Amino acid sequence: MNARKTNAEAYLRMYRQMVRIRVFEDNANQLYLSAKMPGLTHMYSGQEAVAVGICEVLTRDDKITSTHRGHGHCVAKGAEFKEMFCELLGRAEGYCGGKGGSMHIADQSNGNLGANAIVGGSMGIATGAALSAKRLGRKDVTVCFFGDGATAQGLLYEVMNMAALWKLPVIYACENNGYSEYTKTAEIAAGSLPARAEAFGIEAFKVDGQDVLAVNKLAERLVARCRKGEGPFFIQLDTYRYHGHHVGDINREYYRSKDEEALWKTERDPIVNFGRWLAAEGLATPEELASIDAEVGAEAGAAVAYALAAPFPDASQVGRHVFTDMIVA
Amino acid sequence: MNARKTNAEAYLRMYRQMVRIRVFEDNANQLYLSAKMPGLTHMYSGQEAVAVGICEVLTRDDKITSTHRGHGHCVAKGAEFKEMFCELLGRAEGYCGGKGGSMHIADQSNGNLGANAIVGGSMGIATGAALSAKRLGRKDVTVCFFGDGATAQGLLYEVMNMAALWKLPVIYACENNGYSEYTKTAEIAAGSLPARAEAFGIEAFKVDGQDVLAVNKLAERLVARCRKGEGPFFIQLDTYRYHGHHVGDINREYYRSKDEEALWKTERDPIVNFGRWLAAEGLATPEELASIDAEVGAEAGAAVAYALAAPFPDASQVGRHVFTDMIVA
Amino acid sequence: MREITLSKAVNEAIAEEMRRDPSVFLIGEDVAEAGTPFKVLSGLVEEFGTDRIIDTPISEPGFMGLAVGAAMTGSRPIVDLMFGDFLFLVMDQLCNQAAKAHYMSGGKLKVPLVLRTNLGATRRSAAQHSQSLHALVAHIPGLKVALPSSAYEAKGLLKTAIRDDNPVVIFEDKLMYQEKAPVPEEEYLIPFGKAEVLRPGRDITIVATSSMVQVAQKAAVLLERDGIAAEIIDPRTIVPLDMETILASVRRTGRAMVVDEGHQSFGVTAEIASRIAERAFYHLDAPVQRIGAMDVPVPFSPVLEDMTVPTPESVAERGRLTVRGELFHAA
Amino acid sequence: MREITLSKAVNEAIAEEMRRDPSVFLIGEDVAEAGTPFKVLSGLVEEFGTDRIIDTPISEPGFMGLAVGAAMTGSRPIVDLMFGDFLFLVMDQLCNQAAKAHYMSGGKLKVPLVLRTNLGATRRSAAQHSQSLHALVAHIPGLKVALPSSAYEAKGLLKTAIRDDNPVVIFEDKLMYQEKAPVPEEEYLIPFGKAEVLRPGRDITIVATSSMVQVAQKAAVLLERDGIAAEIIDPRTIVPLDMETILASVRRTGRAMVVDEGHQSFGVTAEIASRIAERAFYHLDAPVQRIGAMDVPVPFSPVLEDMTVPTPESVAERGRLTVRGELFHAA
Ligand SMILES: Cc1ncc(C[n+]2csc(CCOP(=O)(O)OP(=O)(O)O)c2C)c(N)n1
Ligand SMILES: Cc1ncc(C[n+]2csc(CCOP(=O)(O)OP(=O)(O)O)c2C)c(N)n1
Ligand SMILES: [Mg+2]
Ligand SMILES: [Mg+2]
Repeated sequence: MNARKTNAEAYLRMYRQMVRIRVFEDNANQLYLSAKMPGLTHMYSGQEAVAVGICEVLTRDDKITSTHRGHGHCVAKGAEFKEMFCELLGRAEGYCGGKGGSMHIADQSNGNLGANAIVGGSMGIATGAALSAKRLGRKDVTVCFFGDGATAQGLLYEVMNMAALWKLPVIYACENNGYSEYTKTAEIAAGSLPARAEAFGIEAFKVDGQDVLAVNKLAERLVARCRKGEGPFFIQLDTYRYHGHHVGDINREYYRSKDEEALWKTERDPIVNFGRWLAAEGLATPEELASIDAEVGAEAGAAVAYALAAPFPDASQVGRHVFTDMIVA
Repeated sequence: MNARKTNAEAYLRMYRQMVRIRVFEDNANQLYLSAKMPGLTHMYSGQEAVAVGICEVLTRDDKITSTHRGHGHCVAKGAEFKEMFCELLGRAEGYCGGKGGSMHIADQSNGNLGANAIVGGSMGIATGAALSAKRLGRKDVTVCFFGDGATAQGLLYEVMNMAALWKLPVIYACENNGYSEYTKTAEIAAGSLPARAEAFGIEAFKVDGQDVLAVNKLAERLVARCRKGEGPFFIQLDTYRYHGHHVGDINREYYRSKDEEALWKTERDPIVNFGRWLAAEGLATPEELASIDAEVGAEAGAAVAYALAAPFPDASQVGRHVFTDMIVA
Repeated sequence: MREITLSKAVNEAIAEEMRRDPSVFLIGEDVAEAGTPFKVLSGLVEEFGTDRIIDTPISEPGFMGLAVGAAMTGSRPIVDLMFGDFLFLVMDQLCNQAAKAHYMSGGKLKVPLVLRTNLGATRRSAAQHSQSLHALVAHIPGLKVALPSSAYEAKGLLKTAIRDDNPVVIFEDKLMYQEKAPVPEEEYLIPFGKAEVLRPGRDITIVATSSMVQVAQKAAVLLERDGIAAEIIDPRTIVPLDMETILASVRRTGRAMVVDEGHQSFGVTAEIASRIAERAFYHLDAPVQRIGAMDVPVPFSPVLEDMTVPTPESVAERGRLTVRGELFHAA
Repeated sequence: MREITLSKAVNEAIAEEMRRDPSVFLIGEDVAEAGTPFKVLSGLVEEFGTDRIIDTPISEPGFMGLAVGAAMTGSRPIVDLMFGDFLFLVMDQLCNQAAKAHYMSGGKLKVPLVLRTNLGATRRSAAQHSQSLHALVAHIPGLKVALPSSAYEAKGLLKTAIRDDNPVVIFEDKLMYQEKAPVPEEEYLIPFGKAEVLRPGRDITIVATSSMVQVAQKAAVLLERDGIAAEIIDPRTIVPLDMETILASVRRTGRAMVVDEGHQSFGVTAEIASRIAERAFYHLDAPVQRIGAMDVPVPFSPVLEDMTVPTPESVAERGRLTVRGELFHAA
């Protein structure tokens, strides 16, 4: 098999994974708008190249930690639509038996240690997973996903200090989508994000988070270096979220203009641009790409239908899993 | 009054204040060793030039926050020996009525918002005092004293970020005495401390913390700039503690050699060196300095005697000051 | 009387106190233009400016610490903590610093700050956005703790909190933000440490806090159908706690239930029930009943989540058993 | 049987479990060469190396977080938190993350970690180094809470904690580190949720935890002089809590006191007393008495500090009044 062929496979896999995330989110949003989904949720649309570019180089044994905006990471790390939609709808067959929901979706079978509803809450967990791997002589690498807003949590600096001191195999992947809820990053982050990591002796990088190949190339290099004991690393990935902060954040012109949104969507869409590149390079025809889109659409539709019909957890579940060995009455 | 004369007064005041700290600590240590002091305490000896060089440029309205190693800051900010010894001995006339002790000594009448037994615990308080001053249109500046070990607390980065964003009149004064309890700084701090502040857009400085004039000159400049709205700032002051981490830390060769201690004490003592300089410059004769030493010794002796004879708080005090307006039974 | 939402009541309380006292300011995440995710603070930044309605980075320990320092130096900060679950992040600054500074300094330092946050489950927000953690702060000497159960109380208690010279933690019920209640146009304050008898009754005393007051009221209606007259008491603040009013009631009714949305074990129901059991010992005809939330993290799935909190039916059922002396089956 | 200090007992428990299971490691401040300020861990780094006895920077939230992640991925970390007062710093990682991960993931993630810390006042360490905060963590579902009252219990409970698949918080009594007690050479474990009757008695049941067990024992001796036979029960763990043993005793004695060194209000005494009052209602001859620490920050001055904690005398006095039916004066 020549290099070109292998790459082509990887490229198409990345394309498909990005589409899967986008389609998952569109379906999730529909479920919310049609009042079929309990609670609310945060859409990853627009940021697909980040999760996919990075997770493409991870093995199943590698770990990630995720955020409140976690569907993208979950899909990219290998999760199935069925269990994901079941979880979002609070069904027994969801990844967490319906107990976690969108903000706590976890899939430890694929190395996803979970979304987290505490902003910054998983930074310690990711670093601890890396410590565990190093101590137990395993080769796995952990990627800690978090947003630009999360860099305001002091926990990040505590754990980066320890990761640097102990050379842990962890990559801090900061998805800078320019906003922390309803506030521009510039208003809540002084100085420079990569410089903060560098001040702790951590090599830091910046990359265009809309360019899946650029992300993937950088991730490939850094993950390999992590496995050789050269970690930790910090990456700032500049990106954009298409939807509101959460599905209910509709009227948002007071903090973000429609023009700005339109610009990112039309000029910088990670899927469209990557699709164009694949076609231009002759790696896939527009028809092939369209058929991937269609397949994914069908997959999602079936999963949604399945989840909507799936049973809720039995009442007896409420007192289980508080502890591993006792049931709470 | 010519500039030289004014300076001479300030120099002698700084000399006296450094001696007062040293003598205070020697007496406190004696009280501990003779089992007259309850609990234990952390000696500031060796670091005098830091507290004195900085506090010399502060007015009474300026605020400081202090640490578990707080006697030096307290003296330098204007506190009286009597109330300090009374506090260390748990007497009613102590600055805190005996309720705080060494680790919580506070003297709000001189702008000292208190020692703190939570490492890093006062970083938010200092920054909040600066916010308060700025908001209320006051000109006072706050100095936040903390150790090198405290830079591992994430809180520091949270509050530096806000101080930088809002240009608050606060100076983060990191007293780098090379140790965090029984551990060398290098083992617990990755990267560079000033670079960490700079990464948050804060101007950072390094100064010899054994040289009271160097500290004082830098502080003068930065406090003036803070008053003009050019803050915040970060200073790393390299210094050394002569005693163990606390008075009970006697056998410490496993983490720090006697040679190292001797070197700092004989070559870099801030009081001895400053005294020599004063004499060499003709600003004070050795006799004048000796008489200052003697005066301070007498002052301390009297204060200790007073405190040892002073009454303990009345039992009725136990339920007071939990709240400003209710007594707890 | 006009009716306004709890959200509006809180907004009014803050605006009135900020107009009255320039040392009051508010600090938190997305409190200014956004007016918080619950839109409770909409309009305040327009009147008071970003100098007094201060948007922060996502640094809860940090801005809680800032508030402590500001409170020590002439300001009266109101901290907006977006979810009560984030209390865990600010515990050190709240409990080691704010709560203790006045005492540790022998009365010299004062920390007049208000921490506004919320409680309450059943919003399908799962385990990290649904907790009712007021018992934790009530355990720490030096903190006052207020639990308004209506728009009226929310306004009056918050105004009192802002004027109080001590740190006060006030919990709003998230589910109540859009609920209306009569609130006078004229200024009023509600004193701390004074419980309110919301409904008189002779058969059983129900002490209910915050979100559970409405549950208790609905339970009382159910009980009435069975000829049982429940008296409902809302303590309004749990620190200080007005045991006199509660004890006077229980000594009359001879029976008591305590209903609270925090986890039952080691929570608020334990404190109130044990004080009643001790001090009304000779008046009790039945064991004091505690009804708190289940001792489980709040599950996401609606079918499970709804099982974890007290409901009018479960409270009424327990009341019925208590009054009829059939408790053995329940315990 | 040989007698060893509590400090040594803890040291042995850790060494034995680390020998047994390579996935166990220990992390905290100055735990390696220094062996902690209390010298509890002396010698461990020599045997297990700095790879398993890990010195950290002063980053409590950080290393608590690391432990959670390590526990999820095949390790069994023991976190050493130098003072119980620092719990406030790790609450988010402990209560929002460690305690909830198993539940939120529907049982998929496990967090087998032990948080070792301490409690206890009267060391003249003032308000931020003297707290007994075990009630706070007991309120959070998903955490087990152990309170050893002797070297024997410290060893057996810690070994059980390390093998437990759930997050366990274990509090050692600082004042007891140098106290000796008989501890077998042979390996043993002490099960969670099984209370121990330390002294039989017919007149009154004293439930005492941790540091208060010795106080209760001394109080029992004082009571004996007055012809009162106190039964002492040590719950050993408060989550899970063995109410059966406690209730069986109270149903026999008809009277109960609960003694705990945490602040009295909203603390451990409230939970245990209210459960007794409810479930032994028809057996009680007197109201259940609660004796906790005063609801004040711990003062530095020895004369004040000593007033804040239960003493053998104060416990005995309350016991006397309870048994003699003279409680009105005490309440
Ligand atoms: C500790 C904590 N504080 C605040 C929140 C509320 N909150 C949820 S998401 C969010 C913004 C996060 O911004 P960022 O990290 O940039 O992630 P993004 O939403 O942009 O993906 C905030 C403030 C929270 N969930 N947890
Ligand atoms: C939050 C917290 N963690 C740990 C401690 C225990 N402790 C007291 S002082 C100290 C070392 C502080 O080092 P540094 O900040 O450099 O100050 P220094 O003692 O050198 O003056 C430690 C770990 C504490 N008091 N508070
Ligand atoms: Mg963002
Ligand atoms: Mg130091």
